[in-house]
Amino acid sequence: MTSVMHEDGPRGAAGMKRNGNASMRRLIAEGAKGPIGLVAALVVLIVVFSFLNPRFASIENLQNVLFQVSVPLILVVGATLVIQMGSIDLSVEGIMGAAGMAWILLSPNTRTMIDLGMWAWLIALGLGLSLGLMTGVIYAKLKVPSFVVSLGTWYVGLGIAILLYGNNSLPSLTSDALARWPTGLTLGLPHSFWLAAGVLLFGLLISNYTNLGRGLMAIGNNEPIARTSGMPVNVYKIGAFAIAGLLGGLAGILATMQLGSGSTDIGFGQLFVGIPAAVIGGTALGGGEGGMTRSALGVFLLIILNNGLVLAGVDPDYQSGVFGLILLIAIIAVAWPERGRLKVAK
Amino acid sequence: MKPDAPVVLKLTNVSRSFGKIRAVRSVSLEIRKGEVIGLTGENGAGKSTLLKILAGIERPDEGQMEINGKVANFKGPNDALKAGVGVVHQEQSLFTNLTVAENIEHQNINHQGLSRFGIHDWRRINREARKVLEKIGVDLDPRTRVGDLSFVDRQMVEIARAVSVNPDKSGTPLIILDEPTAVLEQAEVEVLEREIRKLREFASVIFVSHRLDEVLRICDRVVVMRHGELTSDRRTEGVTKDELFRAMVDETPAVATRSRAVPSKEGQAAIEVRDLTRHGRFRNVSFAVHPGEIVALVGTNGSGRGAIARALFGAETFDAGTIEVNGKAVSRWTIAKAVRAGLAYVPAERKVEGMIGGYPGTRNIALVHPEHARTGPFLRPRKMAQIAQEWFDRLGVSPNDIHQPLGQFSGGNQQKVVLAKWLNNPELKVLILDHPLRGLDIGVSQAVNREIRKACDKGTAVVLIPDTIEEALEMADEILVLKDGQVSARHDMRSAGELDVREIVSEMV
Amino acid sequence: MTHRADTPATVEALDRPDKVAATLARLRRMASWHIIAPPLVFFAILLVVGIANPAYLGPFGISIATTSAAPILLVALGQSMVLNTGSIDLSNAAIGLFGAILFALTIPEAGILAMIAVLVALTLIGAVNGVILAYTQVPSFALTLGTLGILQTAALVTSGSETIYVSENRDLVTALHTIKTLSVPLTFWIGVLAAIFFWALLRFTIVGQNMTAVGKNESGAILSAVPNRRAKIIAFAISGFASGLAGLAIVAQAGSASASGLGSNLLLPGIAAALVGGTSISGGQANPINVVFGALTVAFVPIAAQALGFGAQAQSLVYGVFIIVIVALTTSRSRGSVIK
Amino acid sequence: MTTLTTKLAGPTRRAFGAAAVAAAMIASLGASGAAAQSVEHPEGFNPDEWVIVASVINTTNPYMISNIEGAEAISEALGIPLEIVNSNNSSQTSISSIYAILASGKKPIMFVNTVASSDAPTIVEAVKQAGGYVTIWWNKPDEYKPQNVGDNFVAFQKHTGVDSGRCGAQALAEALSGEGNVILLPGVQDSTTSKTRVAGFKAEIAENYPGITILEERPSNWDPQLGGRNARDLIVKYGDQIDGVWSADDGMQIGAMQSFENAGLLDQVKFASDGLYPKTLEDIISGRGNNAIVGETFHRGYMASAIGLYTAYLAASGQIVPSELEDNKRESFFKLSCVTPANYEQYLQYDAEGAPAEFVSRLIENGPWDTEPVPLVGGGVEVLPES
Repeated sequence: MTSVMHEDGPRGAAGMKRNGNASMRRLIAEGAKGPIGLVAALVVLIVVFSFLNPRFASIENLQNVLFQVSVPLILVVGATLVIQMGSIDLSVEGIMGAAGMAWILLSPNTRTMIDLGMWAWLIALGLGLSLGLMTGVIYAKLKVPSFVVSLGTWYVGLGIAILLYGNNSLPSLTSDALARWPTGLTLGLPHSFWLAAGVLLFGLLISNYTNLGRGLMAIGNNEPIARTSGMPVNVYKIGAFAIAGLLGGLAGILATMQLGSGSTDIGFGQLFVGIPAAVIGGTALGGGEGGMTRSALGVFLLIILNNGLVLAGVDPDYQSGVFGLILLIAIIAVAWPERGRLKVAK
Repeated sequence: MKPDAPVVLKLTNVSRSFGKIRAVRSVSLEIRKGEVIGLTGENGAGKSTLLKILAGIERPDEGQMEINGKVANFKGPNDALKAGVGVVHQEQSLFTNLTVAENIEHQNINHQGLSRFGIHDWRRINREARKVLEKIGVDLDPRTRVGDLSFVDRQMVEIARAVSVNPDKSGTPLIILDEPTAVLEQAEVEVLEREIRKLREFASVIFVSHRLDEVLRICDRVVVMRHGELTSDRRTEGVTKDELFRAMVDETPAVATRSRAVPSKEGQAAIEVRDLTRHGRFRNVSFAVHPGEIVALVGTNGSGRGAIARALFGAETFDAGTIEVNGKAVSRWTIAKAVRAGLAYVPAERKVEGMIGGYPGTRNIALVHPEHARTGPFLRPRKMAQIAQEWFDRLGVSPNDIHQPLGQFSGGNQQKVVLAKWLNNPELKVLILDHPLRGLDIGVSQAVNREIRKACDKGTAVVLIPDTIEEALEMADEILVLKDGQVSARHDMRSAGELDVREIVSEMV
Repeated sequence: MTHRADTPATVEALDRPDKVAATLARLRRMASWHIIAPPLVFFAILLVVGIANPAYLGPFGISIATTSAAPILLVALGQSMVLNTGSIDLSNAAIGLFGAILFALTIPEAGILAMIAVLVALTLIGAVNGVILAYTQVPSFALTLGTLGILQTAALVTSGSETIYVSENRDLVTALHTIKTLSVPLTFWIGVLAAIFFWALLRFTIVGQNMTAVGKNESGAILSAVPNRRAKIIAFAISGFASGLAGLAIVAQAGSASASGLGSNLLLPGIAAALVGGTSISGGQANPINVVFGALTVAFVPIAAQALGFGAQAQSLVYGVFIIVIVALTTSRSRGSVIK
Repeated sequence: MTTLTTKLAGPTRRAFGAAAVAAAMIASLGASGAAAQSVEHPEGFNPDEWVIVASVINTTNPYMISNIEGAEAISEALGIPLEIVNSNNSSQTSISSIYAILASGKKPIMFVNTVASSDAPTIVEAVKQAGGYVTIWWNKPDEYKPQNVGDNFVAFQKHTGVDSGRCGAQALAEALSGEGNVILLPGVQDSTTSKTRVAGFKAEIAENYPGITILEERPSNWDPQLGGRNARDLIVKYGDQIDGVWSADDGMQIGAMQSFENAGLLDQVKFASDGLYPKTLEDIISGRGNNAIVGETFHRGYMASAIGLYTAYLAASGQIVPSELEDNKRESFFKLSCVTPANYEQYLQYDAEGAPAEFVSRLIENGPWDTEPVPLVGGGVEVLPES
């Protein structure tokens, strides 16, 4: 391995100059090189589905898939950060609900006469952020397993959404500009996706270029050492959940925009896209492994799978079954090469 | 080192107690610039607590600590780092999923302009790391993932990290090496000694080790601790191992003699391997171990000893060759089969692989051979406790609490229990020991070796991967020297005359 | 995982042979907080609600708490056995629901025989999870997510997307729900028995010892010749079996079953109950007896919220806060331990 | 219906008297709704022993919210306190919470909008034990009949899904003038409501509109987002072949319409669904997407809960004896009207301020089984037409 590293170019000054970008490149490569099996699975799916229904390979469907991918893509960035440090965040659906509802009630809508414009965004995002912070603080300071804290936050967020909703009529966007924005195309790709792509880039930077991101990897790798070597472990932990919360809020807003009206369970089902995506991507739930690129691949696998099943006209009764089956095959394909007598499987 | 060199570390009556136990008792110590101090003492003598105090992990109850002339009271590890105290911990404490550079620099990253607003400046981080690596003369690419490094290289990274601490310009860094040689091979130890001599030029060093001869070789001064107190502090010139040993323990050392009936090569071998091969690990390895015989596999880390041991135990597969246990060739060899055939394996990675830290002695011992304490599928708690108690007493495990989670014991006592787990089997045929003495003090080491010999006398065949060649010379009936996965030499200690370390080392590298 | 980094305190303290201290330590271990917390918390909540409305302190309270806790308890028991080995089973609730449908379909014809047959079948399904996990070494989280989907389809297809109503032999199943001893329905008693059984299994049998060992430190277990695969398979089989009992409880309660009916969202309550019952999310620690109280607590929270007069809309919020607070109270925090 | 009045004459004359007074009073108050109790209870009935309970699936779905309004109106009119049960879409929660209310010691007069058919027996048993009276709406196992359970299970009531499906089919087919391709978005697969509506739709098409082809049906679990997502996928799959979309409820239609709008196809596609949500009404009025919405069914949550609760009340106060009612009144179908852009105005009144109170007063006046716009139209177990 070391020898491989040396091939990167001459040592000394020349080598040095390229260090910065080189390590960046390597770290991203690190993330990507992992799941060859996953990429293969993805390719196979695409080929099979295009064979089953030519329209699958069409531009329309590409746009459609990218549109559908955007929300889970935003979520998976947060999920990955959290999972990389060995924790888990179940709260997304709740946070999405709360933020989405807050946002639409403060934006031009059929129910409230309020339109705070930019402030609506800030407030909604702030709501998501503070829910994330709450999770992080309780987890890091009170040492409650993140699994449960975030489970609680889920219901809390949902509760907030429900209270915001009151027993009033369903709010829906009145501003066409907002309602159309997610589907609008730039360079042939929907805005939702550009937003998500931006978030993904942000995630890549965080996890590869910042103390926080690297610290999270360190914590996931070995928390006691992280503590004894003087890392602000708790700060990083809280930071990760805060970001996850923030992105949850953003996802909530985007989903609400996509739907065109507010719904308390706007996040319904997202949890079981984001986390599996990260896991399939090879981000071990134990922490310390995986990366944004892989998780993103995972999201694409799941969404394409669903979309393909519909296009292939699979009987609805069997859809979840076929989904589960293919999911199984995919993860087994990914895990098969790494099997070993002493391997620990959790 | 000049006698009038500035004082780097000054401890005056530093004490630290945990509850009733006074781990460190009014220790006073002075270290000057460029000095290399050897710190030794039995496990539990208070060394680690003293180090933790210096590293800012623990805080002293009493006494005062001055570093580079400034009074230091550390609130946490960070303060210690800032003050210029760098520690290489006993167990490797690297982040295997981060790069070498990050591991070396991460403690500086926040206050070195290596990152602005929490954003890494990779170029500078790598450059700084490379500087440090060059300083200690190690040729490593800072961009390598530590997980991809060999064991020694990791140790070098550890040292580089300790060195990278930056005392506020003027002062001298204090580098603490806690048992750095415990996990190293002969050849590597020599590299390390070179390192330490280099460190001397710009730093002061505290070198903690159980290996007295190393201490005497490397250090200018040697300090001995016992029951939390400094029992001896003198220059190394003219000090003998025995003197130090007396300062460490109350008894005089039992001279290690091979006082057993020398087993014969005749008769059925307990285990025999022919042309055992695993691609990329070892090739055409053949040897036989007879009941009561001890065969030592020596070689450097890459030499494949570990892999062979695991293959024997069925923990790793092999591609070609045969293993015969009691004359029967094995097929589809697995750990389960191995254990049923009477094999036992004490791994080097004690905490991770050797034991279940969360389980008490009783269950750890009952884990492998529950048949001694079962009725049908049920365990018999009383019987388990009885068995465990017998072993705890026999091996003098302390604390003598069979219900205490094993993870809370000191390394030596853990190793005793791990050994007991395997010895607790009258049918024990083959005992495979991978670095059984790693990180153990002399007292425990002798206890462990005693048990190994006892087992031999009962007719167990032993495959031993020793920490040091001395250990091999002391214990083994036959020594196999491995080099790049192949047997490069064999020495039958029964016939061979005087054999010295240098010769074997030369066969290793 | 809460793997301790040895603190000098323990290490060096215990290097001195001190029987007294040791015995004290043992006592402290036995009476440690996370052992007694789960029951305490439950009774505390019960008391609070009881003050608001005394009816809850009587048999009535017990009856409704246990009734709604029964299915959660059974699912949670299986879950805690899986968590104990360091894995997680996201498919157990689905197994339960699928089971409920099978029960509803077969009991009218075959009665008791059907119950047994279905339970066996579900145990096997659980075991299959375990086999795949043990031999392909995929993360159980993703694996069971896959089987979850498959089971949902199985439920839909076998039920023909209908609500299966038990008309023949109805009393046979509903009896489990209607017959109450000490105003506690049989279904819950089954749970209690199962809990005691599993507790004993973990504590007094070799299989149990191996399962926990795998959960605490799998590498160590493997190299101690612990049959780690068998341990996992058994754990998942147990989960399947327990989920089957949950399915039975569902049919007993509803007298019918459908793919999205009663029991269709037992997964998270089940996990929550296991955790509130002091099970470690990352393995090596489980106390089935306490899971009983975990389940009671989780099931009782919505009731409490309703009884304490929180508005219908506030309930999610209240539920969330309750969960956090309760687990904050019940989790064990040892010095230097890592909480994930 | 004649039989009905005569049958009612006995026990409920007093009630009618009271109701007449009430009606007069309301009239004087205007449609602003009755603030005070407007019914005098028969002697022997002590309102303090009773509590009105409405169990809804969640508190955010417009239909559920309307359910709650109806319950509030009834509780005001009867002067009996109200408890709302929020099931949070979970059978277990629903059942537990209902238990919790039964614990209060008061006897419940209950309306339950069941999360799943299979909940009905459990809930009914509980109510029976507590000595209360319950009416179940929408979902129950077909084999589980009030007649066999006893008086405490007063009735099971619903609007027939088949009719709803037929409404949608007619409207859609007419709008497409009998020619075209449609896609279906059913609700949760194993929901009776969804299945009956789908069956109705298919039957109507099969019987009267041979020119209409059903391209595909994608169950969308009553979830607007899933409705939207499936719509998107189907748009990709069939492109502009799609001429019409039928959804099993307005929630999913909202999602679907958004998807078609995003795809720029809204103007060329017609929509029909069930429930006439406020949002849908707005769209009809505003003629969104070139009058995209062509058909709806009209029924209101407050009417369902009010009818259910009032029936239960009559039983509780002994003004009717369930076991003496004919089967139609134990398993009842209530009228459901087809709404089109042509006739929607006449239904606006029912969404006016205070409409629930106004409906309740008429309900109390005419009895549960013939109050416009939702009189009793039949009963029994809904039979799916062959299609």
